[in-house]
Amino acid sequence: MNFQLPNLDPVTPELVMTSVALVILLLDLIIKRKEIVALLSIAGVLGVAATLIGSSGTTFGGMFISDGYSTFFKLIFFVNVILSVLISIKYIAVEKVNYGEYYGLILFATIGMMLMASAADLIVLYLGLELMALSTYVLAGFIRHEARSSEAALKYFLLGAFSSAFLLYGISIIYGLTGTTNIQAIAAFIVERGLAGKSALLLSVMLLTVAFGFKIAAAPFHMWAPDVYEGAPTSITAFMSVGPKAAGFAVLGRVFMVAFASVTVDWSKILILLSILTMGIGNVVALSQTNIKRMLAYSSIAHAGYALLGIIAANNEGLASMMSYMMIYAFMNIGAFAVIIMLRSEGFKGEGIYDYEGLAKHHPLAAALMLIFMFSLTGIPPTAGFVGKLYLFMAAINAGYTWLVVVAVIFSAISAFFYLRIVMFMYMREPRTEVGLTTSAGTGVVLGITTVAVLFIGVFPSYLLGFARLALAGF
Amino acid sequence: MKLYLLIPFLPLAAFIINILLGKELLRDKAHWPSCLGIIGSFIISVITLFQVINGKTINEDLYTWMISGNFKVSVGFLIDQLTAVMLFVVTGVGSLIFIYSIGYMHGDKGYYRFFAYLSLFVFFMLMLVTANNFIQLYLGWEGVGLCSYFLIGFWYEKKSAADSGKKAFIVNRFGDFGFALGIFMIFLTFGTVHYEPVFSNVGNFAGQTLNFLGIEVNLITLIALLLFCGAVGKSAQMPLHVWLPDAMEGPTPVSALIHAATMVTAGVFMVARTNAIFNLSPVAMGVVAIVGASTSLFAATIACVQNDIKRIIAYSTLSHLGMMFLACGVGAYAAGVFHLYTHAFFKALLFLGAGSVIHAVHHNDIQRMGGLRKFMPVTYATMLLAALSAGGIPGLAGFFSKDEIVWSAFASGTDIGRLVWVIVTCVAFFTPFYSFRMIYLTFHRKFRGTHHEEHHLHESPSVMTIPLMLLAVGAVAGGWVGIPSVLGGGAYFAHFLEPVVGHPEFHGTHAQELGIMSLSTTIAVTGLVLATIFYLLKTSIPVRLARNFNVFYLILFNKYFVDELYNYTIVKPTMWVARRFLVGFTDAKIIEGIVNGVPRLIGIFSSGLRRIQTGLAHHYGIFMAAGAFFIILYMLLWR
Amino acid sequence: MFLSLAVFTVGVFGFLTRRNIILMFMSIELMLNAVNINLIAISHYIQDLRGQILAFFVIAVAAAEAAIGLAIVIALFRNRPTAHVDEVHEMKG
Amino acid sequence: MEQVIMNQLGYPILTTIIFLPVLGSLFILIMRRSWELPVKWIALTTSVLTFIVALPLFTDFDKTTHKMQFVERHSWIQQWNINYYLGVDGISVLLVLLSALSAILCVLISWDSIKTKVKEFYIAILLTTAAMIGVFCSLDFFLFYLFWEAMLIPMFLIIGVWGGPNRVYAAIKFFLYTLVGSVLMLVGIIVLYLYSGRSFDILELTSKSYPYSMQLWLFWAFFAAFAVKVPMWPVHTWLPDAHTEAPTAGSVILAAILIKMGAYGFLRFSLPLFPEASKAMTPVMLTLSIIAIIYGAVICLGQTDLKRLIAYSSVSHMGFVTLGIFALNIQGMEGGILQMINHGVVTGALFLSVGIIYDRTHSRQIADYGGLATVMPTYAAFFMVFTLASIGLPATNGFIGEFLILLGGFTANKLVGVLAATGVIIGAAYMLWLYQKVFFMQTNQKILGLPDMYVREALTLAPLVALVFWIGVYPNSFLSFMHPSVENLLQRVNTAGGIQEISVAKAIMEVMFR
Amino acid sequence: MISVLLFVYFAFAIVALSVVVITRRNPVHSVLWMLLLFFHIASLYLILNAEFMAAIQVIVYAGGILVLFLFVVLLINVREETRISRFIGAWSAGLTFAASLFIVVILSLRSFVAAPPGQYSIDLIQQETHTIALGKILYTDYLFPFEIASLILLVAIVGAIVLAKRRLKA
Repeated sequence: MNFQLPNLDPVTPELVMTSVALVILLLDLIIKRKEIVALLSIAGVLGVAATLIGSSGTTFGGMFISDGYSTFFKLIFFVNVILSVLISIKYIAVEKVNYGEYYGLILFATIGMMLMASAADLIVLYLGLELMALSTYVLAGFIRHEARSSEAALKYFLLGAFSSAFLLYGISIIYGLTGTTNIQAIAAFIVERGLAGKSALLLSVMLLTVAFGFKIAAAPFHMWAPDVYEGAPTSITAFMSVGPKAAGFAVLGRVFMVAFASVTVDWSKILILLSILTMGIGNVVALSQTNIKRMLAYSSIAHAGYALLGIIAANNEGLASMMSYMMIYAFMNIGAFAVIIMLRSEGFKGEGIYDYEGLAKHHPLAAALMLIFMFSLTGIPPTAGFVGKLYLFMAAINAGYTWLVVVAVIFSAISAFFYLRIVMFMYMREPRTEVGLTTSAGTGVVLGITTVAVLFIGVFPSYLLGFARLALAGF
Repeated sequence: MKLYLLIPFLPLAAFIINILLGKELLRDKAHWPSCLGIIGSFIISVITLFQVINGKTINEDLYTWMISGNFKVSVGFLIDQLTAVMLFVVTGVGSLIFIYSIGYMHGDKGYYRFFAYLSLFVFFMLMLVTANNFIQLYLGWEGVGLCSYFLIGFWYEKKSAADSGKKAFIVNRFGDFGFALGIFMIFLTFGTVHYEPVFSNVGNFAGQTLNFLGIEVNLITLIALLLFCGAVGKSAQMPLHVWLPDAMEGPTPVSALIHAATMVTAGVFMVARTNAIFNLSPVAMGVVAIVGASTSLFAATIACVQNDIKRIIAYSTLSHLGMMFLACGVGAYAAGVFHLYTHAFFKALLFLGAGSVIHAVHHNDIQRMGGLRKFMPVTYATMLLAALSAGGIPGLAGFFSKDEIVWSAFASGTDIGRLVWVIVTCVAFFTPFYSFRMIYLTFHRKFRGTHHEEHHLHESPSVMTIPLMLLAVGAVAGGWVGIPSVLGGGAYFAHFLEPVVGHPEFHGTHAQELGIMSLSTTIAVTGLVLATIFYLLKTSIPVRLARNFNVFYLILFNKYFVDELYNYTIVKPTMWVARRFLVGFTDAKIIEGIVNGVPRLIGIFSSGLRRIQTGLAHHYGIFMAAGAFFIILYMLLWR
Repeated sequence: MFLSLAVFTVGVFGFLTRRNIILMFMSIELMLNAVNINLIAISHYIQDLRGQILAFFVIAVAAAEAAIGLAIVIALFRNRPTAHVDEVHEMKG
Repeated sequence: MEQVIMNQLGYPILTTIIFLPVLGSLFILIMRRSWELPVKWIALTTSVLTFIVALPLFTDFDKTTHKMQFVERHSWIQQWNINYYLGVDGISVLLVLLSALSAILCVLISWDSIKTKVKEFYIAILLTTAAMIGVFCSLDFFLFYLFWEAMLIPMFLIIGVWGGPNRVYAAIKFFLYTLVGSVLMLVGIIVLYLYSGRSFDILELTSKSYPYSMQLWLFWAFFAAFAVKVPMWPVHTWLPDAHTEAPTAGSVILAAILIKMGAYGFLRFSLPLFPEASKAMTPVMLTLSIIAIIYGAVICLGQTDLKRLIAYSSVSHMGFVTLGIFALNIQGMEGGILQMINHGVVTGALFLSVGIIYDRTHSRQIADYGGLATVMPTYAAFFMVFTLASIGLPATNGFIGEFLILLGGFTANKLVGVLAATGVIIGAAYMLWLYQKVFFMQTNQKILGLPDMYVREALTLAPLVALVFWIGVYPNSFLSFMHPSVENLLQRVNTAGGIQEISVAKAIMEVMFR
Repeated sequence: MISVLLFVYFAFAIVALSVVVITRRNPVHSVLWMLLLFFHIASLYLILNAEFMAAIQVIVYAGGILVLFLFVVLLINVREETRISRFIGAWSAGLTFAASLFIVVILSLRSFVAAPPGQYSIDLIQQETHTIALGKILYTDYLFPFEIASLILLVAIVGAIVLAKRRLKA
C-alpha cells in the first residue's frame, strides 16, 4: 500500500478556491451584514487569482492539467464571478434574498468551471460540470418566493440533467471504445487503433456535442436559455450568461481539439450547422422580444454562434479568437446587465424594453453606458465587441470558411437592429414613466470596470490578443 | 495693363459695385456706374476697332483656367475684325440702351438690380465675343443666358415673367447640350479647344468619318451640327425658337439689348466665327441655310397676326435672325454679320420705340392703341425710319444688308441657295407688311384706348428720345459702309471681314444682281402698300380675311401650336414620370418595398420562431432529442 | 450494450412524455442507470475497473441531483401547487 | 517607407486635426449641461482651431508627387501587424480640408436651431468630424474601418435625436443600410489581409496584384460598402430620408462629407486594389452612374419637400462623381474628385440655406414659400449663387467639375457622355423650378415679414460663396493637387493586365455563380 | 451457461420493468416498480461480478434516492392523476424521436469494437475482493474526482437546504 501525495501545485487555485468557498459558507453563519461576505468572497477570489501564477503542469495521473489555456479561462471566470458578485450585493437585497449561501454557491459554481477548464480526464470533466451545474440550478431558483425563479430553476435542472445523461452516455461509449477516459490517451488510442472513421466514435462525439451544445446554449439545445435567463435573478443571469458558456467552450475546445483532433472534419461539419442555426435563431428571435433579459438571452445564444466559429476554425488562432471573444463578451455582457440591474428597484421590475424609453432624459450617464455596451454587442468599432468579432472572422476565413463568415456578418447586421432598438428607446423616445435608478457602489464599480475594459480593448486590443496567444503557446 | 482688357471688365466692375452698394447707397443713382462702365468700354472698343482696321489683331492668353491631363484651357482674348465689329455693336447699341433705361426704369424698386444685371450681361457678352477658345465662348454663352434669365424674370412677382425666364434658360440648355457635345468632339478630334489651332488643323480632318452612337457620320459635319445646336438655341431658331416671344415679359430695354441687338445674334457670331469648320461640311451648311430660311418665313407669317407690339417685333427678330443664318448657310458670312450689324440698329430702335409707346399707354396691345403720332412725334418718326429700314426700303441700312443676303443666296449657285432665295424673297414681302401693320395700328387712325389712358398720353423724356434719334441715325446710315459695288459702293464691310470669314464666290452677273435687287425691292414695296391698304385705308379687309380663313388665322395666331406641342410631348410626360412613376412607383414601391420588406420578412420569421418557444420543458426536451437525432443522422449519412 | 441502450431510450421516452415532474426525474434516473449498466458491462468485458469508478461517481452525482431536483420541485410547489410540468410555462416566447 | 514622405512639419499634423475635436468633445463632456453657451463656444473654437491647424496641408502640400505626405506611422497592434498609419495625398487632402471646414459651418448653423440636449449634440458633431477626417487620413485598413464604422454612432444619434418628425425611421434605416454594406467590406478586408500575408497596410496592399476571380468578388464586397455610402442607384433610398429628417448640421455633414467617403473608397481602394476587376466592371458602374444621374434628376421634379429635392439632387450629382471616376481617364477622375469638393460645398451650402429658412418657418414644404426674394433679398442672392453652382453654370465650381466629368465620360464612351449631359439639362430644370417656386411670384402670406439673414448666417455661407467662385474661376489651385496622384492611380489601373471589358450581364453572372 | 440465461432474463426484465415504471399512472406505484427495477439491475451487476457496485446500487438508489422520491411524491402529489392523461399532448413526437434516436444509435453502434483488455482480469479481482480492488484505484488514482464528488454532495446539501428550508432568517 504505497501511497504518495501527488503534486498539488497545479491545483492550488482550486484548493484555495474551495477553502474560500467553505470559509464563506461558515462566515455566513456568524456575519450578519452580507455585504461583508460579498467583499470577503471577492477578496478571496482575488487571492485565488494571485495563486494562478506558477500553478502549471499536470497532476493526479494526468487527470488535471493547468496550462495557459485553462489559466486564461480561469481568469474569465474570476472576472465573471467578481463582477457578478459586485452587482449582486444591492440586487439580492432588493429581491429580499440576502443570504450568504448565495456567494458560497457562486464560488462553488466557479470551482466547477475551473475544474472543467483544466480537466484532462472525462471523469473530472463530468464532475466539474455537475458541480457547476448543480450550483447554478440552485442559484437560478434562488428567489424562492418568486414562481418565475423556481420555474427557471426547474427547467434548467430538468434539461440540464437530461443533457448530462447524454454526456454520460457518450463518455461510456468512448470508454468502451478506448478503455480510457483520459483525453490525451483517447486521442492517442484513436490514432493507433484507426478508429477515426468509426461511426461509434462519431456517435459519442455527437452525444458530447449535444451536452456541450446545451451548456453553451447552441441551437437546437438552446431552448432552456431564454426562460432561465428571464426567470433567474438578474445577477445570476449575468453570471450564467458568461460563466457556464465560457466553461462549455473551454471543454469543447479541449475535448474536440485534443481528444477528437483526428476527426476534425466530421465534427466541424456538425458545428458549422449548429453555429449557423444558432446565429440565425439567436439574432432573428431576439428581434421580437419585449423583455430585455430575454432579448439578451437570445443575443447570448447568437454570440455562442459567433464564438463557435473559433472552434470550427480548428486551429490555435481559432481557439485564441474564441478565448478573447469570451473575455470581451464577459465584460460587455455583464456591463449591460449591470445597467439592467440598476433599473430594478422596489416594486419595479424594469425588465420590459419599454421601461427604457427616454432613459437618456433623466439618466444620461446610464443611457450612455448602455449605448456603449449595445454597440459593443453589435460589434461596432471602437468597442471591444468589434475586435472580438474581427478576430473570430479572421480565424474562420483563414481556415477557409469565408462563406460562413459572410453568413455571420449578415446576421450580425441583423442583430444591430434589436440592439439599436434599445438605444433608440433610450434616446429617441419620451419617457413614459419616471424610472428611478437603484445605484450602488458595487454597480458603479462594475460599470466603471466594464466600460473602461470595453473601450480599452476596443482601441488597444494588443494586450488581450497577446495574452490569448501566449496562453495557447503550449497547447 | 492691356487696354482691351478694360472692355469686358469695366462692366463687370460696374456690376460688382451695383450689386454690393446698389441697394443701400446708390439706389436711384445706380445707373451711374453701369453707364460709365459701358460708355468707357465703348470708347475703348472704338479705339480697338480702329487699331484693327489698321490691321492690328490681338490673340493672347490671360491665364490658364483649367488644366487636366492633356486638356488645357486658358482665359484668353482674340480681337480680330469680326470681334471688333461685335464689340462696336454691343457696346455702342448697349450704351444707348443703358441711357434709355435710365428713363424707362425710373422709379422701379429694382432699379439698381436692373443696371447690375445689364452690366453683368454686357460683361458676359463681351467675354463671349472676345473669347479665343470654345470654353470661354461657352462661359459667355451660358453667362448671357443667365442674365437673360434674370432680366426676363426681372419682375419676378409676375408668374408669367418668372415662367418665361425659366423657359428661356431651359430651352437654351437644350441647345447648349449640343454645343457642349460639340466642344467635346472638338477636343477629342483636335486635342485642344483653342480657336487658332483648331481652325488651322481642321483641314486635315476633312472627310473623316466616325461612329457616333451607332451611326456612321462625317466628323466635321457632326461637329458643325452639334455647334449649330447651340446657335439654334441661343438665336431662337426653329425648333428652339419658343422662348424668344415669351422673353418679351422682360423690360423693354432688355428686349432691345438682349433679344434684338446682341445676345440672340451670338449664334450667328458663333457660326461666323467657326466658319472654318462649317465651310468643310456642305451638309451642315445646307442645314443652317434651311433652318434659317424656314425660321425666317415661319416667324414672318406669325408676326402678321399678333397684337402684342413687342411680340410682333420679337417675331420679326426671329425672322431676321433666320436671314442671318441663311446667309451663313450659303457661305456669305460677311453678309450675315452685316445684317447682324444693321439689324442691331433698327431692331433696337423698334424695341425702344415700342418701349416708349408702352411707357405712355402702359400696355402692349396695339388694337387698343392708335393715333399716337400726334402725342409722341419723335417716337413715331424714329420708329417709322426703323420700320422702313427693316422693310428693306432702298437707301436705308436694312436694305443693303438684306439685299446682300438675297443676292448671295441666289448667287451661291447651289440648289439650296436657289430654294432659300425663293423663301427669302417671300419674307421680303412679309417684313414690311407686318412692320407697317404695327406702325399703322399704333400711330395712325384714332386712339382706341380708354379716355383715361388718352389723358395720360405724352412723349417720353429726352433721356429716352435722344437714344432713339441716335439709333435712327444708325438705322439709316449704318448700312452705307456696305454699299455693294454694283451700286458704286465699296462694300467695305465685306472686305473688312474677309480675313476672318473669307469671301464667298458668286456665280452671277451684275445684271442679275440688279435684277434680283429690284425684284426684292418691288416685293417689299408691295408688302408696304398692301399693309397701307389693309390697315390704313380699307380696315375691314383684314377682319373679313380673318373670318374667311379662320383656320389659317387661328394657326398663325397660335404660332403654329408649337408651345402646346412641346408641352404635351415633353413637359407633361416628364413631370408624369417624375411624380407618378419614379416617386410613386420605383422608389416607393420597388426599392423601398425591398428595403422595408426584408426587415418585415425577418420580423415575421422572428415571431414565427418565437412561437416554438412554448415554455414547456417537454417541448424543449423533444427539440434536444430531435437535434441529437438529426445530427447523428447527418453524421451517419454524410460522413 | 443494447440492453442499456434500450433502457436509455425508455428513459428518454419517459422524460419526453410524462407530465409528472417526479416521473421525469425517474426517467432521468433510468437513463443514468442505463449508462451505469453500460459502463459496468464494458468494464467487465475489457477487464478494467475505471468504468465502475465512473459508474460509482455517477451514482453519487445522481443522488445529489435527486436532492437538488426535489428541493427545486418543493420550492416550485410552494409557489404553484402542481406536479405537472405542462402547467409550468409562465415564461415563453 | 520610400514610397511615402514622412511628416515634414515639426508636429504630427494629422493626428492633431483628428484628435482636436475629440479633445473638444471631452471638454464639453465635463461641462454642466446647463452651460449651453460655453459649450457652443468650445465647439466653435475647437472646430476653428482644427481648420487652422489643418491649413498647412493646403500650403505645405508637395504637389509634385503622388506619394503620401505628412505620414505618421506607429506600431499599434503587433499581433495583427496593425499600425497607426496616417497620410494624405492629392486625392484625400482636399477632402480632409473640406471636412474641417464643414465642422465649423455645422457648429455655426446649429447655434440657435438646436435647443435640446445641446451638450450631446456638439459632442456628436465633433466626434463625427474626427471620424470623418480619420477616414480620409487612414493608411491602415483597420484604422480606416475603425473610423468608417465609428462615425455611424454619432451620425445615428444626430439624425435620430435631433431630427425631424420621421427621424427614428430615417436613423435606423441609415444605420442598417450602411452597416450591411460595410460588414461585407469587412469580410473583403479580412480576406485581403490574409491573402497578402497579414498586412493591413493600404499602400502595401494596393501595390500587390490579386487573381482575377478573387478581385471580382472582392470588388463587389467593397462595392457594397461604397455604393451604399455614395449612394449609387438603386441603394440610394436611405439618403432622402436621412437628409430630410436630419437636423441641418446633420444634413450638411451627410451631404458634404459622409457620402464622399463612398466615392473616396472607390478611388482609394477599389481601383488600385482590383484594377482588372474595376476595368471589367466599368460598364456596370457607368450604367449605374448614368441611371443615378438621370433618375435622380428626374425624380427631383416630382418633389414637394425642399430638403428631399436637394437630397435627390445629391444622388444625381454623385452619379456624376462615380461616372467621372469610372471613366478611367484623367479628366473624368480629376473632375470626379473636384466634383466631390464642389458637391460638398454647394449641396452643403444648399442645406445650410434651407436650414436658415427652416429655423424661421419650420416648414420644408416648397408650397409654403413663394416670393421669398422680396422678403429676404440677401438670402435670395446667396441661394441663387448656390443654385447656379449646382446647375453647373460657367465661372462657378459646378461647371468645372461637371465639364471635366462629361469630357472624361465622353472620351470614355460617347453614349455615356451624351446621356450624362442630359442630366445637366434636367438639373437646370428642377433647380430653377425650385428657385422660382420658393423665391419668385406672389409673396406667400405665411412668410411675410421674415427677417433677412443674420450676420452669423451670412458668415456661415460667405466662405462657401467664396469657394464657389474661387474654384470656378481659378480651379487650378485645386486641380493641381490631384495631378500626380491621379496620374499614378490611372497608370496603376491601365497597366493592369488587359482583361477587356465584359458585358453587364456577364459581370453579374461572374458574381452570382462563384 | 446459467449466467447467460440469467443475463438474458435480467435484460428482458429490466427493459420490461423500466417501461412499466414510466407508464404507471400513480407515481407511488411507479416508484415501487422502480425499486424492483433497481434490484434487478443490482443483480445484473452481480453477474457482471461487480459486487460492490451492486451493493451501492441497492443502498444508494433503493435506500436513498427512492425513499426521497417517495417522500416528495407523497408530499406534493395532492392531486390524483387518474383523472387526467398521464402523458403530455405531444407524446407522439416524444415517442417518435426516442425511437428514431434509438435506431440511429443502434446503427452507429454496429461498428463498436471493445478496447483491448486491461490488467484487471476477472480472476485478479476474484483473489483480492472487488471492493478492495475498487477502493485501491478510487483512493489512489481517482482521489481527485472523489474529492470533487464530495464537493458536489456538499453543494447538493447546501442547495437543497437553501431551496427547501421553510424560512430563512435574513
